[in-house]
Amino acid sequence: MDEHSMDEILLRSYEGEELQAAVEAILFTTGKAVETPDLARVLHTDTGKILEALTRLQQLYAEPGRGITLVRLEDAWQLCTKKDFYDCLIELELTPKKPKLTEVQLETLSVIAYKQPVTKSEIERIRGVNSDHAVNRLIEYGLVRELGRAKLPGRPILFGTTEEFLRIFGVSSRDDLPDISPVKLEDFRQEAEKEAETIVV
Amino acid sequence: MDEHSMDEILLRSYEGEELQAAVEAILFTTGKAVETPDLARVLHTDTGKILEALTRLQQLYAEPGRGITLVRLEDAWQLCTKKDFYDCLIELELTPKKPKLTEVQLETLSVIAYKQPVTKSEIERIRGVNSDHAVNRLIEYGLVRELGRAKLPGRPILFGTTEEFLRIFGVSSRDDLPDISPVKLEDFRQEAEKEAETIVV
Amino acid sequence: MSLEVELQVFDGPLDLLLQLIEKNKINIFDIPIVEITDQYLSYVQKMEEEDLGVMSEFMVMAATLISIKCRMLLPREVDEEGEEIDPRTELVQQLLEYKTYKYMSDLLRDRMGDASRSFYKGDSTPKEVLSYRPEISPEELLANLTLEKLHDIFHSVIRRQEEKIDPVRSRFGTIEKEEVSLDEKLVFVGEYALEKKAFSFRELLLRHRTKTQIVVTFLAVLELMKYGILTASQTEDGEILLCAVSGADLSMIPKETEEYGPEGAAAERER
Repeated sequence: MDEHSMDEILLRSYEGEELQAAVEAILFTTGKAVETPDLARVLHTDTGKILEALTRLQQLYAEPGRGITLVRLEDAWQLCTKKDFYDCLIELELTPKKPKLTEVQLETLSVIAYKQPVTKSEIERIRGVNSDHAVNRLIEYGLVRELGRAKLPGRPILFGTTEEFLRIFGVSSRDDLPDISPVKLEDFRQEAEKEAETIVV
Repeated sequence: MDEHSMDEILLRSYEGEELQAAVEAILFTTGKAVETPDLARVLHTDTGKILEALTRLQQLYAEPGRGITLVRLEDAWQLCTKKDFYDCLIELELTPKKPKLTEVQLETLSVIAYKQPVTKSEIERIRGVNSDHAVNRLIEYGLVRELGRAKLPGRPILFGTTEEFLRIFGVSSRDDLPDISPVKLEDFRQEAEKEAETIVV
Repeated sequence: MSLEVELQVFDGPLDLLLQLIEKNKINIFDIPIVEITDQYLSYVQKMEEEDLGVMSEFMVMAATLISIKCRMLLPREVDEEGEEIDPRTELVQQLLEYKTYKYMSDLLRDRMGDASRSFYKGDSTPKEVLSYRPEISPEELLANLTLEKLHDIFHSVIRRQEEKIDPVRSRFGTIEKEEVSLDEKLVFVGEYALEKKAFSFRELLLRHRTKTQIVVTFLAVLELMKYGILTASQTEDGEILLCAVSGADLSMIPKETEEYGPEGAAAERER
């Protein structure tokens, strides 16, 4: 194999339409989620310009004649097909990646998603039941990862969700998860009270 | 979860802009060359309409802000990156982010180094969490390798460090790694027992 | 309030409790603890006892319910502001928190179904471009790692593992189902009380390490108080003092108590 080196490559920065085209080329070829700073580094420009190009591409794909769309996953970007074409794609005998999650796994995942970074014992406290097995499966599926160690006795492992989690659940960032708030709890409280009123105690 | 079977799907034909978008979605996902008759079959239309859609797509991609192009190979069609952007793809390969061992990988590596030959489930038992991903990465990095199979149910794979690993550390065998003394282990055990006693009450 | 609970699988004690509450259309803030405890115990009784790990978690909740039930019968404690403390408060908070996450997991499931209608594309980087990919050098990866550091890391992993193992449980090869008879425990605690005259509850529990043992001992103390053999008082530092009633003897214990265990819980309830 011939040794390639950096200086063989024309080090130039891309701009305007060309930058937009280069971004599309990279996202299309790799097929993966690429982070904004990586795009900026490779294309010798700043993240501001990259974000502009990505926004323009997003607008282009939003047109009716287009079958692909650009999704954001935290600070990374990835191309995928629009949901509307699911039927014709599975007719092509393609199957989307779709992990089958059990109730227990889904419950555990929702605790991790909303409480991250969270330790196993905190998950166990909320669920009232040992959750080791579920956590391990979720790690195996690439939906959950270790974030580090908590500064607590025994330095327990902290868990959080992955980029794959965002992809599978179609959210751009953890902040876009359906709201969990004291409001939800208040709803439950009112519901329960209303129910109780209808019952003669 | 929802098992779609062929007859559940609305067998409809795509037309106009929607047909064009569906063709793009198919070509994008497969990444391969797809033949005109196949596209017509899947989209329940005739090859004439398919060719029209492909031509419109080709015109779209010819615009300056686009990084992908639609190529024709006999009667098949494939999306690919425009040649102009090869340089930035090469640069993406050439300047990958410096790989660094994560905390998880370091922990896993230390367990493998000291416990080798060791199975994945033993690593999991020691770390308290699924470590498959970390083990796979370490293999990829050439620091860990498979040593054979354990004579245990299911004949699990045994892992150990590579010669490269030993060479970098300037040790000739795993026995030369610094010791964890049995005395230390006994200390831990006693500490843990003392703690447990205070918890029981 | 009677209810047939089908033997379905519950994800845990909170899940079971929540479903009982929903089926009974109970206000979660005003759980009729006696009924719910009865229903909970009768469900647990019918549970398959294959997985002792899971079973024990259901038993812990059973003990919690029984303890709340007992506290409901005693005069209410008051907090610093003189407000009565509802013994159910903590359980209600836990149930609400659990219910919230369960609800969120349903929302997530919907999202997952929707998102799975998008398709992604594999890597199609041309071979020629791939040939530029530099190999990962192990030297570079290990540049900041020394043998000492590797040793320290392993050290801390092992240390954490040791800390995690419960030394009591780790001595057992297999966990056998523990038969704890309330009768025996009554006699044991009764004799202990008559001999010692006065002792702390903590001191009594020191001899019992497993959850079931502790729960049954606690029940035995309550029974002995009921029969007028023991009295309880609390010192200023929170210690619970148990004293044998002078002139009491074990013949004051009625004879019909049944065996206590997961099954015995129901028998206990019926009295």
